[in-house]
Amino acid sequence: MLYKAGLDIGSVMAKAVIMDDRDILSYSIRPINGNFAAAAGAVLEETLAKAGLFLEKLDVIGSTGLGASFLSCPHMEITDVACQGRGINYLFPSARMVIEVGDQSSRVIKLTEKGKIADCIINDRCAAGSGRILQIIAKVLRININELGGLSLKSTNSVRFSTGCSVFAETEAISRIAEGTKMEDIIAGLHYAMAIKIYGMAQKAKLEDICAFTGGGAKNLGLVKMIGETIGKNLLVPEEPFITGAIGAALMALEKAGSPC
Amino acid sequence: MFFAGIDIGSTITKVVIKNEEGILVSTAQPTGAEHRRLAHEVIKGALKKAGLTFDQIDFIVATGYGRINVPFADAQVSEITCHMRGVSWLFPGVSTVIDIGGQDCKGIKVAGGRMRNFIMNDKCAAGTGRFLEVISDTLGLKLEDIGEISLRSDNPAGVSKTCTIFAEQEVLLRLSEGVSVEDILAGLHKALAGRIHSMVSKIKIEKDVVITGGGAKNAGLCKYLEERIGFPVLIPSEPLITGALGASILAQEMAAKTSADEQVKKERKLEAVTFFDKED
Amino acid sequence: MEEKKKKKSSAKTLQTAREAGYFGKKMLAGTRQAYEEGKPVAWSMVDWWMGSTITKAMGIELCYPENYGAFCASVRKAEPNLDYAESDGVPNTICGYARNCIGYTRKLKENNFIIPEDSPSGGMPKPLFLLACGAVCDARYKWFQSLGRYMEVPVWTLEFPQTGVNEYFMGDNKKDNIKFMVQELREFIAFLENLLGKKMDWDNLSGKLDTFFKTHELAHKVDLLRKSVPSPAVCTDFWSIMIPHLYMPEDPEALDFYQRVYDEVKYKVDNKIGAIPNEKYRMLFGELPPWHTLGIFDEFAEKYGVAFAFESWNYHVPSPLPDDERYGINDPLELIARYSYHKFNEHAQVAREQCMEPTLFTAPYMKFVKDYKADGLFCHPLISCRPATYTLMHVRNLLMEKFKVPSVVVEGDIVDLRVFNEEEAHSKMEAFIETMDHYREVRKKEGFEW
Amino acid sequence: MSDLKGLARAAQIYRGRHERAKEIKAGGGKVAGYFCCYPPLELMTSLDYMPLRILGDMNEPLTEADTYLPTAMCCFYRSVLDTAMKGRFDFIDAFIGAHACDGAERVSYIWKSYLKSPCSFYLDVPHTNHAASIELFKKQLMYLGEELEKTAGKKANREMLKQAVALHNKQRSLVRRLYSLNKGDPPLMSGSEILQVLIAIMCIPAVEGNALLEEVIEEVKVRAGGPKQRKGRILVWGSLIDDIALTGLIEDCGLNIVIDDTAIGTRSFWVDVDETEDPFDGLAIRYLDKVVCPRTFRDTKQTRMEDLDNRFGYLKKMVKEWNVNGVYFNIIRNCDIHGYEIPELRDYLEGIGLPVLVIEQDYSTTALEPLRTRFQAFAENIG
Ligand SMILES: Nc1ncnc2c1ncn2[C@@H]1O[C@H](COP(=O)(O)OP(=O)(O)O)[C@@H](O)[C@H]1O
Ligand SMILES: Nc1ncnc2c1ncn2[C@@H]1O[C@H](COP(=O)(O)OP(=O)(O)O)[C@@H](O)[C@H]1O
Ligand code: SF4
Ligand code: SF4
Ligand code: SF4
Repeated sequence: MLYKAGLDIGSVMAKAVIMDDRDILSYSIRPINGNFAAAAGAVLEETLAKAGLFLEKLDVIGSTGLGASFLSCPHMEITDVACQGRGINYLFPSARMVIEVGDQSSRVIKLTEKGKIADCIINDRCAAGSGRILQIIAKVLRININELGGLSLKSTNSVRFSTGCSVFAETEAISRIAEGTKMEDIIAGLHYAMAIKIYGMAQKAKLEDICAFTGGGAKNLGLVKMIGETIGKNLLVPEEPFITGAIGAALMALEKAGSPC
Repeated sequence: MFFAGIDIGSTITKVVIKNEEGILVSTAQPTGAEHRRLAHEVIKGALKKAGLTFDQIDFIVATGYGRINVPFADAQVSEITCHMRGVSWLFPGVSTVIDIGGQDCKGIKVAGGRMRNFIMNDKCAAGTGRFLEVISDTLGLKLEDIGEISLRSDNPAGVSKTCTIFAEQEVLLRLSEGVSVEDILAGLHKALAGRIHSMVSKIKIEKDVVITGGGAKNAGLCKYLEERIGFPVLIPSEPLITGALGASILAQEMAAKTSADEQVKKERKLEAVTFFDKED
Repeated sequence: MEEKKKKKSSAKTLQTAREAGYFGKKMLAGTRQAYEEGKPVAWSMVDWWMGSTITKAMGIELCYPENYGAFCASVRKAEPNLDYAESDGVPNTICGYARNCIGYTRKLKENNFIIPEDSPSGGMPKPLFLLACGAVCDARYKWFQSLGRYMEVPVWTLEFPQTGVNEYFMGDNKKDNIKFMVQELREFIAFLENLLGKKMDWDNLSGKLDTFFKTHELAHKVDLLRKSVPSPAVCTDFWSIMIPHLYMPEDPEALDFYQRVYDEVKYKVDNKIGAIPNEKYRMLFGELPPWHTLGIFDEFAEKYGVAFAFESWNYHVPSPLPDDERYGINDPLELIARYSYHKFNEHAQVAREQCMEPTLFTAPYMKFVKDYKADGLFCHPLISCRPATYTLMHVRNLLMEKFKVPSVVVEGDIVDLRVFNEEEAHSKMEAFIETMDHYREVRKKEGFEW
Repeated sequence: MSDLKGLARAAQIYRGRHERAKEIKAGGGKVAGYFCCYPPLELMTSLDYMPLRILGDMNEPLTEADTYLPTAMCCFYRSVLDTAMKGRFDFIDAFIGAHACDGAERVSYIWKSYLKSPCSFYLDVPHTNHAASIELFKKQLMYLGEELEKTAGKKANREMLKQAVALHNKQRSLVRRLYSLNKGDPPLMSGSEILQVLIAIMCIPAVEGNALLEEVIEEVKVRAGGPKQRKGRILVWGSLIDDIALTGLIEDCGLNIVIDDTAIGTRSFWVDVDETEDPFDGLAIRYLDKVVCPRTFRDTKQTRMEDLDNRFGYLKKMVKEWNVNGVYFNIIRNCDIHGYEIPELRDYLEGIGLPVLVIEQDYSTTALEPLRTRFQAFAENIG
């Protein structure tokens, strides 16, 4: 039995999974809170504990994400696009396109049947359109980020947001509130703006029939629905969207290591 | 006679009440989500401080980002004009005003108390006060302190990201790499000063230069900007209120222009307007 | 941060490429010397239709602000000029070369036309006139026109027809276009004669044209040699060796130089010596390079075995003019017009076969991709240049649709370092390697040759 | 056909821009879509093609454009291609692209690559106005005529062309009359009203357009309450405006748009076609030389001031006749043609005492609101 671990140390969340030859044994997710090294260590430990394993038992560790280099134990760094692709391929072998809304960027990845990258469109020069705005807006509206999705589904008359800067979207939201716009309409409007941006990206890569949606943004059911409607496809959403990158990291680490010694 | 200027900024709401002689009181407090209730409350606060009642105020000018949400104002004037007027009143020799606000940054060219030209950032929050807020938040420091702290560095860190949101992440990475807070802050302030300077240069920076707006309260930013500009700049003792001050000056002028019969006061009520309610 | 700084300039794989910098310096020094001696100098666009050869035949020394912009960028000294131009009111979205030049000219003027001390590579002297060009791009005549703000020198715009694919084949359109070009050239010569108060020396022109064509022919042969696998030279080599053929092909030294380039490349081909040690992927590069960070291509080569086998349509010389177009043409101006029109339209037939537009910037890639056995295209859309950027997405779509060749898109700029994100380029490239693998298989399945 | 008249009818057409064209098509007629102000309308009209100006849509979020065009591209033409790829122009029978600027040029190519109309032509427009250029342009117009004839089922003879010239010249003179109604104070029409009328006549046959113009002029001439008297009487210069959301915002802030120099406004109508022996001569001269747009290079003059007068002198005249006291430079982001002119023209106009406001806008209604403060500050500073 081979044990492999994958870590995805993103910009806000640290995620880890441990897998054996076939299955996911355990996973864990924790916020980074500004200390990448600590979060990376802690999330790995936590996952090991859940799986009832020790570090020494792991045959290979793959890592990805912005903070991957802060992991202190020996590991293999892999790009996050590839990891997301492989992770989704593991969960949904039929998916040919992945939409990922993370904290810093949104991406559309086209996959081959082996889960390799056939094309990839990244939006990462400017945070407009990334998942960060969801956090910001939740803060402005003084609600928990988990509530966004549910609320937006109630909207009947979403506001038109300019797809501009995430920072300005915040002030735009504030003034909408001041005008008395309903909270759900604001959220729905924001989701729509994001969906349009993502639709444009998906078009660039030529939209595929079977699409999956992952990354932190996929936790938001309202956003899932909005994107699904905008691009006119049903989206496959993993049970735990946060960990797809980590799964991919684990899988790819093994591939790259060949047979571990 | 009494005149009020109320400046509902994106971040901070400011009020100035003056009479013919000069400023009586000024207040500043954070702008919340509910401008309307806020406008009503801040003016009450300011009135109380001045020992006046609402009816004693002859003319009110609202300005700033939320100026349309002040139901009791007699007139609305853009913040560009107001800052320009406020600063010219404080520094009659001013030629270039740099206003660093919460969500925008402006350069205004003035000659003989009149606006000649202006420029404003657009689309991107990267050159605004908001940038500093986000950073101080990320670092868990007080906004008031980061400027001073940045001045302690003699080896500013390189900052490659311009986007406010991404810069925040870069800060965290640098921290994790062991770069000192001073150096990071110095790097960020320098980068911000650079962006503001190159924007304002478009209208040609000429003496006297006055930096105002909330950003002017940041000593680090002012120093780095001064370095870029290449000669000393002036900073009002209370930079936050120049917009509100300008509005109150305009209030005075407008009151004088309004003919006597119009002086029979318009129906103007100071009351809370219904506003967005979470429970709906 | 500091210690992590990536190398910015490229090492280049050809010995001749390393020597090519000489020509850039020679050009600038030549104009400065002429200026000091009171001889006429001018600034010119890369004009692609030999307006500069005509100018030089009239005894005017030339330098090229586009080339100067690339140079300033490569030594990372362009930013102050960009800032200075923007502060005079030009939008920061306009061409990086133009902003660099406008900023520089503004400084030059403010220094009473004495070249500012700190000008990279010694700077460009004040010109007697400006040779603008209507080929390819609006910036290239608008920008020289806008320099009138700083110096009262005449601008001449050499216009270049831009024909659509079907229109190229309509009636006598080609003939009409060439006739027009000849007329425009005549007017241009009249302008020069008037400006200098002397007549054109036609023999001198013919002599220059002779060398010109010889240089171009060699440059073209080098291009053909680059079809071999492994690639004997890569894009970073080309962007150096192109300087003599782009800016001074009529200079005998350039001709000599090209003979040496040819010999070197030929030797490498004959002995199957690749430019990079371990060529695994062959890519095309579209269009203008990030001058400030050419080192990145060395890193791609090292990390992934990517050889940039061919690049930038617009910098390459055309294939030699077919004999039937050349035969019996005695008027040098007509020869110039034909050759130039050929440069822009030689791929019209390809475009017609592929049912696509335009010939410019797009159709050539439909050929390159096969000839150079490309696995992928690196698109570098520029923030500040529309003409060489517009068609990149289009090329990307076409290559995928027609040849199953994928592209990676990394935004950046020729001059403006502030908008290029190296990390992003690396991570995109890393992901792109898998993509190229995939489409290799697809092409194999579908029966493509490579 | 609708029974609305005058301004109300114009507003109706403005809102449903393609309805009339589709009606005509349903009745067996043909529609030719064209770019910018360079393809001669007379050619289309004489061959019974209804000319339809192809415009973008500031309200439509861009979803398709990025697949074909990079983001650094002119925002207007991105929108044009975006709506076209969504099928908005699928009904046209002929597409006439033009080399107005690089933006128009490359989008013409890309359009022709992906959208196949029964007839399509790319009109190369030289950048200089030399005699040789006019000759070449005339030839290009003749090729355009040939291409249109193939699908028109008829040939245009001299007579037909001359009639079309007369018809369109009449339209031009009516438009000029319309603008002249704004010379007084207060002006009789708002910028938004004029814009609606102009877009309307670009979307219906010339004959109907002329009738509409006459109705509007009659209606407005006798107006008591036009737009409010405002302190600002401004000239709009620059890239085109095709949505009243923008003009409305400007007027909302206390400025009257009394005259413009943009590609939807006066530029398309200001000068007539000369009635030459060979109508193609008149057309070539008018469209290449007489239409004044900074996309055409005019040979430099002896001194800089002469050069500027040569390029911008007409604006001084407009300023005087319409009693303008401020100028707004409307720059669509990434528009090189107008971008390079900003510093020069700004100084030129400030030199005659006019305040100038320069805004680079994104061609999107959602991005308009942040501009309000700028227009307002500008208005406060005028007069
Ligand atoms: N419970 C939640 N509901 C909706 N969105 C969430 C939730 N939790 C996090 N997010 C979104 O997910 C983003 C983080 O996504 P993630 O893929 O982890 O990014 P990264 O890898 O950069 O850390 C946050 O910015 C936020 O927008
Ligand atoms: N005490 C302070 N020290 C440093 N910066 C401050 C301070 N107070 C406010 N600021 C800065 O000022 C900005 C708000 O400025 P202000 O001119 O009030 O903007 P607005 O008018 O948009 O509300 C904040 O974003 C913050 O960066
Ligand atoms: S627009 Fe906003 S989100 Fe985009 S780069 Fe600027 S600060 Fe960042
Ligand atoms: S093609 Fe691009 S880089 Fe060259 S001059 Fe034109 S805008 Fe500049
Ligand atoms: S706005 Fe500019 S780029 Fe766009 S069509 Fe007009 S001139 Fe061309």
